[in-house]
Amino acid sequence: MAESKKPEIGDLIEFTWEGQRFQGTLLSEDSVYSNIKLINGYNISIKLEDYKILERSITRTQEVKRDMKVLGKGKPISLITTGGTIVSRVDYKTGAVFPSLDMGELTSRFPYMEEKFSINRVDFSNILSENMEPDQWIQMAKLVDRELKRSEGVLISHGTDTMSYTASALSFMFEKQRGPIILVGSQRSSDRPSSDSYLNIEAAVGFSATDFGEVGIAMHHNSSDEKIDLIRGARSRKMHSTRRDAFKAIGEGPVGRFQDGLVNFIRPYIRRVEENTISTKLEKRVGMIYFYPGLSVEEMEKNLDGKRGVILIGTGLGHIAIKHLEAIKEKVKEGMKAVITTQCIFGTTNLDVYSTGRQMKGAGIMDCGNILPETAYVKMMYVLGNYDENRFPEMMRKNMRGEILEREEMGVFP
Amino acid sequence: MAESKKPEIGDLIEFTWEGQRFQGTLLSEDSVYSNIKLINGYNISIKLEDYKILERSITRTQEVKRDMKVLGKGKPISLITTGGTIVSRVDYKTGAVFPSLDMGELTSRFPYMEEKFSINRVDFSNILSENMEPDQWIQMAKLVDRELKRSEGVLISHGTDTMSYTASALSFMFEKQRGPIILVGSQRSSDRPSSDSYLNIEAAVGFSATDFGEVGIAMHHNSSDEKIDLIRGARSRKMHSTRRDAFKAIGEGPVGRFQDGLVNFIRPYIRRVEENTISTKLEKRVGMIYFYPGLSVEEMEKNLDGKRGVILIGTGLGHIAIKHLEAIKEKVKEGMKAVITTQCIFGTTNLDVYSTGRQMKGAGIMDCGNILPETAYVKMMYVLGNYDENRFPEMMRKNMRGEILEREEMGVFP
Amino acid sequence: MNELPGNTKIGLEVHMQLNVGKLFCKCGSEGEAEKMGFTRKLHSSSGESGSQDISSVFEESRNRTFKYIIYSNSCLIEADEQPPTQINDRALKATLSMAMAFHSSILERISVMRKVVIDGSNTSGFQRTSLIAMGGTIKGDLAEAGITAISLEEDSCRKIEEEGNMVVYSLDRLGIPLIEISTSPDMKTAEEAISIAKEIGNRLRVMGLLKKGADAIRQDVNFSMGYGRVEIKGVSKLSAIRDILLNESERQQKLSEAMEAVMKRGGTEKLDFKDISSMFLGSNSKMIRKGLEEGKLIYATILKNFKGLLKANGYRVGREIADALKQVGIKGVIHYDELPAYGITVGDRDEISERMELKENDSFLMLILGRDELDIARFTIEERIRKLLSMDFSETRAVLEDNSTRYMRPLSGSSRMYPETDIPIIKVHEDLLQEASRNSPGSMEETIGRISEEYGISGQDAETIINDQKVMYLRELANKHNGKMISRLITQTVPEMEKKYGREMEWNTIVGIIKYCTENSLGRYSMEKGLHMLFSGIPMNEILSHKKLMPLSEDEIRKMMKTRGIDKNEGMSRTMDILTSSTEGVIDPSIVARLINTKKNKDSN
Amino acid sequence: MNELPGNTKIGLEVHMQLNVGKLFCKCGSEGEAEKMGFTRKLHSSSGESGSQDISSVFEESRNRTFKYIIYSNSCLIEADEQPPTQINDRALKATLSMAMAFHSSILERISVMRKVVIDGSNTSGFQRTSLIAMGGTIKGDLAEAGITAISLEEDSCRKIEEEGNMVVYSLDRLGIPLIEISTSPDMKTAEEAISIAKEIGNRLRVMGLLKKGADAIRQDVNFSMGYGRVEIKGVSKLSAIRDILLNESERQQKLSEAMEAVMKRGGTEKLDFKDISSMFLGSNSKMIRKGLEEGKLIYATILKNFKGLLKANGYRVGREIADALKQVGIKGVIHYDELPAYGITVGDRDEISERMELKENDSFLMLILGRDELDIARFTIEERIRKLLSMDFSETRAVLEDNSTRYMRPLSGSSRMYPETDIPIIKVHEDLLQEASRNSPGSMEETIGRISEEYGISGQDAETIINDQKVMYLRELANKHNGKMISRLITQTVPEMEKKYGREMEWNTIVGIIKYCTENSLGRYSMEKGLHMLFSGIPMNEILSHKKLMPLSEDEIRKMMKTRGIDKNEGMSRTMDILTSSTEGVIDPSIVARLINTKKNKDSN
Repeated sequence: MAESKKPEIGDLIEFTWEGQRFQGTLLSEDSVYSNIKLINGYNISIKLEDYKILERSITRTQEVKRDMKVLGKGKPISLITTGGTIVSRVDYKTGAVFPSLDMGELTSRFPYMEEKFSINRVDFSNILSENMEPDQWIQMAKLVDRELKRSEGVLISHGTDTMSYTASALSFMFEKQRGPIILVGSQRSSDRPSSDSYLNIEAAVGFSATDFGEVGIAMHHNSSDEKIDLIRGARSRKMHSTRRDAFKAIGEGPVGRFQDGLVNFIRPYIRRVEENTISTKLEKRVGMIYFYPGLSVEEMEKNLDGKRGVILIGTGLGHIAIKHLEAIKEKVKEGMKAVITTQCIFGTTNLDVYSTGRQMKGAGIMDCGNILPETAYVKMMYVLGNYDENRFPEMMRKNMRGEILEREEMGVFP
Repeated sequence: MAESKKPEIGDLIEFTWEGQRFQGTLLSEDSVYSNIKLINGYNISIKLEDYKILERSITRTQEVKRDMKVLGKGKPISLITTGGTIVSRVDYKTGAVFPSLDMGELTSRFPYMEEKFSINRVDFSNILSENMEPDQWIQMAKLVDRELKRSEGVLISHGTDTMSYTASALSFMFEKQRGPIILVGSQRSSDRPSSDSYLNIEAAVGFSATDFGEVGIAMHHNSSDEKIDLIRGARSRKMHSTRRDAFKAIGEGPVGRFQDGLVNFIRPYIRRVEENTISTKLEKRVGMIYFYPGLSVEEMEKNLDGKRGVILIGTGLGHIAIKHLEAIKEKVKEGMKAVITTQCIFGTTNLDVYSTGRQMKGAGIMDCGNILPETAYVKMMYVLGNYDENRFPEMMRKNMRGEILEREEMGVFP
Repeated sequence: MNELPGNTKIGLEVHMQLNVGKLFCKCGSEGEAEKMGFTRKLHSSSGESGSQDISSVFEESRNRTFKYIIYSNSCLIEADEQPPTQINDRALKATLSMAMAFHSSILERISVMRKVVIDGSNTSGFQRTSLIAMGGTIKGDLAEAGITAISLEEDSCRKIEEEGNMVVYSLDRLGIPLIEISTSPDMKTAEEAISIAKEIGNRLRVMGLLKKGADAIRQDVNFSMGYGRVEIKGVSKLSAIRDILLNESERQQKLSEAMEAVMKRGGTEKLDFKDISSMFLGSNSKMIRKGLEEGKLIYATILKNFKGLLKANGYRVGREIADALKQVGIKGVIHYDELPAYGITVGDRDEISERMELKENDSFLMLILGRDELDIARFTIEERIRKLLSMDFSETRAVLEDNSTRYMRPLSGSSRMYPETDIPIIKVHEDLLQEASRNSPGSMEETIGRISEEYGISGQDAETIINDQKVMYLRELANKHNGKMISRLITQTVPEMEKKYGREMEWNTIVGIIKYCTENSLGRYSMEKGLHMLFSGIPMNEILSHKKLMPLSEDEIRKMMKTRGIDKNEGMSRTMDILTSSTEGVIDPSIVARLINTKKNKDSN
Repeated sequence: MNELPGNTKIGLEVHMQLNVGKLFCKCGSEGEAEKMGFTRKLHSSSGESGSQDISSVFEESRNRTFKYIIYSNSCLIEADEQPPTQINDRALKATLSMAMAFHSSILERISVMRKVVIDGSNTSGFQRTSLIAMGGTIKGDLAEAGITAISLEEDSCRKIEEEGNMVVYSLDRLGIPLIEISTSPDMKTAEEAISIAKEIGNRLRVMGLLKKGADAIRQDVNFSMGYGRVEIKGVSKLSAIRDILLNESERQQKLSEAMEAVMKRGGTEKLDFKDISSMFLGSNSKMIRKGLEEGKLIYATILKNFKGLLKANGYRVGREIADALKQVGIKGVIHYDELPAYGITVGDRDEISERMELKENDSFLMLILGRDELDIARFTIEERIRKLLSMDFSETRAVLEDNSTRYMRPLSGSSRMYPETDIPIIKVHEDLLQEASRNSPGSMEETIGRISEEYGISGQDAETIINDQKVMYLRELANKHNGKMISRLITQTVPEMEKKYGREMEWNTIVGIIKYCTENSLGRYSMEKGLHMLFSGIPMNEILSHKKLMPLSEDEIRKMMKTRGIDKNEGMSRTMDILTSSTEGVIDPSIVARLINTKKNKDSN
């Protein structure tokens, strides 16, 4: 009876609450409250006092139940999974969200997939994207390199929070690539029927089977489940915290689009080549500094300390308060690199237009067009890691992976 | 002759270059090159060797030639001038850009203005907006307060780079206001015929003569010289480094619009009241920290140091890497406030959705909806300066000046 | 059949729409359609399995596109583009009040759940619902019933139209709070059920906050007579309950007889569809010709041992099958018992029977189908027959206009319910309970008495206020001293303004103005002026930010009368006109009257 | 008059459009219209004063709206929404080359200037221009002239249409680089001017890079005969110069006589406009009736002492006034000498004369004007008369179809030129000069000789390349060893492809492919394949990123022939077909031929 056994998580129990008898499954407990799923499906959180165990839970393993590693019989595609919303799934019994990406389910939703593709799943790490570090980018690059040798394209399921950072990092590390590298995320987790992940993944598989020789992101074009955009990694940015169409190709449109099962390219892109060329050397002593009124010179100095390079995120065309210039000039003289970007996100930097800009140039700060701050950060790590110091300005200013737009058209600003 | 006198800036000289004789005005000199404006208008930069002074410059004063301080005979409006593109004007003789805002010119362009308004100009400071500090916000607030006592509206010409910061700061410091406070800037300096300043100023004067009881920004609606938007200060953000329509009301539309000389309000707004209520207390020990992959815990700690509060600019719904939480938790225990905002700019923060968010809450970090990072920074200075510590969460989450949108509509994301 | 069987059990689920804005965002109760919209697909989630999920699998297999029309009272949350905000405080309090009225035990901590529904009626693919209380009893005139659960949930989208694979919904209703009160199956007759439903409805009305509109109170009826539980959705008129239940009991009776007949004949067999299109190449049947022209095929299968049960002698198994197929978007089913019909002759029928090698007790089904629809059709029919043969007729059914019912979907099971992870557990604090307790609705008579006493108003006014769903507002606004004034505002002033201005305002805003006035000790004239401004379309913030609601002091009025040179002989109404046009402030006419009289007296002195 | 006066001085400004993309952004030379556009207003800047600015004041007073049509070869920079980028390197080099050709002295440091133009033809309200070189001489067949300046500037917008206050421009031409070569006023006759213009034109053509189109070379002619300098804009045909100058000298001659006549009569007086509308209330003049219906008024003013000079005996002062008014948007001017006309009778004329109290030598002007236009009209006419009376006729004039000229605007003065602060001073480095020197154009004959020798190609090919404006590309691509091949590509392969594919590609991209091939030592077949891909619409990056241009080695081809089982008897053309369809690489047919022969030989051995 009740007094002899304590219920464990997963046990079916009968208990009394407010004089009524109920049955349910014990989901969790803290020191006071027990969380129980009633047989009608509702969870209740009560002080469990009088209970009887009806049935002991047999297994409570919450291990990821993943199915076969390869599915289908067509073009070989690799799917690399990381953590994030896109692979989240709820356990309907306990309500816990856990990572899962069931390949059978994936392809069964799109019956043509098994015909067309042979999808090979590789688990990278169940890391949430906000916890990703440059070291993971490097590991990822190596894994993608390996997979691209046996597959025609690589698909990476990724949390959306830092997906653009990872996409940029892969863009630079892959100087040439044998096939498309497509990152895909979702803004509504896969456990909800309205999840955007289904269409995003379908499109991403579609993109990964083209001759796109760049790193791209596949996400919703607008709020409707209709069109998926292929966005160049180095120009991508998450511009909304919650919407499906959060990712935008800043200052240019998407490169391609997926609709009704078909891929269409809209803008020119680099085609895949026969062999990967990859360099995973990244200089990690690089930082980003967000300028704002009230930022003190001491804080600026603290943030410059120990850096081989910094990305300044300035205002407007790329300005920071003059008071900071001395400290930066000092560091630049000692060899530190300083590159200005803009908080505006859209539009170019240019240190030739205003007196502040010209003074910044004088202090050794350089601009590089309309590169995004986050992309500039990743690029700086790459350039410092791979090129001779004296080629730094040239390489930063060179459009290497579509990260700098030489022309900005009128129609691309919202 | 040449040997006896050295030419001075502004002198008309005759000189020989490559065997040809020229006349021109000496504009500037460095150790090697002299910059001369030829009589055909072109500037040349040459090594000046053989010359003769034809005429000595009589005055070379580059003082701001400002005209009368009050103009017109209608509704009293105050115009407070600061530095920035909007008041820049080129000296056609030397090519130097200097600050100027000629009231006569302003009103002569819009003949109805002298009838309708009596514009009283007050010079605040010729500071460029990127060099503005919180102290200047406070001085500005005091000046605006004074001016609003004798005028029906205040117009502030301001550099665009940090115009949104200043607008936010004024929003919070003015708890109630007797009349509109309208900031106006320009993205093309007034010395070019295509400057957006003319229409922006006309509209700003129009807005400043309404019963708008908030702080707003008046800038172009799109690239055409047609419509000027009135954007609520605390929701405004400069979203393009160079375009005329750089300023957007993030997550909502503009409050009002100026077209063909008429003001139309589109959204509800607070009306002006009889008396100003103003508090200029701002806590300056507040900082902003832009989170990014690769940011080290040591750096985070350095940036937390000595702060009464920090605005974290996280990813997505407001996430930062878990590794930073310990340091923050420690500081929060000691009394520091930490508020999360999002790099996405658009969309809300919410620490209840993902495990990272819940852990952040556990560390004492709070979210406050869709407030913009820059506005959150200013608001934190205001709240810490004016309210009791234990009201901090309540006040930060309260929509005080339109800075937090309770509802985000579908149509307002680009 | 005129009576329900003796083993009948009836339970009720009564839903009430609240007029307090939406449950998980800050949108209002009413809105207008906007030009924009968006489309979505919904997917059944994995992780579930078994027959419970059949409805999801079906839904998804239909590959429908849902189009949503944006309304001005919808935001990113209704569009499933933003996590929900905190629960609507007023809605929660109202639910707690209801729970108290039935002595239902309130949970200390409330978990919001997601109930998966993928027919598109929720943009998220689930309905948010939370269990607030369990237990308690309700007494009607004829019966007493236990309360199993009181929950608070989101209403779903309004369906606008359905055309092929596209269903159009509007977002205005999505997210409106619904209180759901579920009873035990304690009623045995339709009359008992009606008496309980009435009592619940009365309590809901007494509490107030009922949204306007015909479907503000809707009930589902649970019915069982030994063949499992059938949930009948959308009974809007109580008077129809009797007919509906009689029809349903007859359906179940006949169905059970038919299934017994099949079993007696030796049961049935797996379906075996044959493509018999070639038989119809020269057919005169329009229906068949049209199908063939669209590239469809004609399939037929034996229904072993179903002869005479599909549509004959009161048996209607054919309809059961057709209804199930309709749910997966398949029309165009024809069965033996119907023929001759649709241009298919008796000769055709017999030819088919021969071709299919029909045995004596067999019947057949014909389907006009796309080739890719065959699998889902076969699966659907087999599932339906298996279900019927099991003699467990449990399912969700919808009421039709003739008070018969139609198959809708399987009962939604607990396995499709899981926590709304975006909303932390809600703690029900003591002060919340106290507030709720104040508003807990008694019976109509009790409440009228209590209210009229508490606020010093007439019984008639109290009844009007209750019926108008304004009692919550009365409680929020009034105290012993100003009860009459607030009552007058609710029963007279506001309705008069609604008439005058030809529009209704959200009560949230009306309450806002009245609260502002009571908090700032502004009287009746300030309130009326504020309401006039509101109805004239002046935004709230303007009304409240200006000093326009401040009453002028006697001194100020006297001074104004002087500067305006108002003569004692102007008369009251003209004086008021002059004064109101000279100030933005509020003028109390009683002061003016007094001053005029004083002036007169003075002058005459 | 058949000869220009003896004191005639003629100078030239020759402009050449370069085909190298835009001067201050990365847009191409050609583009297509897009659906979008935007509108702008332009404002004259303060800080300037005096008569030089009159044109700006006028322009702004017209309050015109400019609409710009976006082209695919325009970006934020043409839209004046982004600061300019660095100067186009090729354009700068070409200008330096031209300067060298005329022995003009090149500035070590180049300042980019802004020249204010507010007629909307530049979105910024100014044209960017930079002085590159000064001095030097040019020898024509008949004359020699000094060079005053060689500059590099942006071309302006194309005007599409003008309707009321709206002028529509396209952005495709805006920003195209223009080399401007200005001579001293050293020519005395039209023939001398033509000979100099021809020589400049030849040098420009010889250098290459000339953009296609009729107006790629345009000249302005400066003319003076003692009454100041007149700048005649837009002379596109050299043959017209003579007629234009004769017309202009006659105009100035007559004008000076007219002005002398006025002075002799005692000069003129300020204008005094009277509203004489009432005289025309029943007028039969359509023009006047229409004006009155539009709410305009009829004004008249005496022109003291202008009798017989407005339009009589070859005097045309009336037209001078009308042209000036047209520039500020005012039409509808009528003067004494024209009447009777426009439905205005001699009676009307005399009545007006009487009403205006005309003296013997006086004339009058009538204007149909809006009330608000009177001030600007008065100002414009007075300014014009003052200018003419000063006997300094200096101004900018435009050529009309009949080779007469029309007043356009005052000469733009130096006060409207100020530095382009967005672009730092450009340093002309030694290596830039060396490169420019290589391309410096000699005379046609010299250059043909030099080129054919340098690259080992025929004189005819050299001439074709020069005339086709491809000589810069030849120089960029060819060296002694591959000159013939590059020459064939330019003169044959590319034109053939243009024919075959019915399209032209930007030479930047063609050069890109050829350079890639030469740099990677890929031969003729790779180049041709690359060009084929380009003309097929395959983007550059694809053509270059794949290994599609790599030639197969002899070994690879041999192996392929083997695996494909190619027989010695297949024949060359069939073999090539099989091979090219089996590989993405490039196959050199000579290798194949060799292998077939070897195979044959082997087999026959």
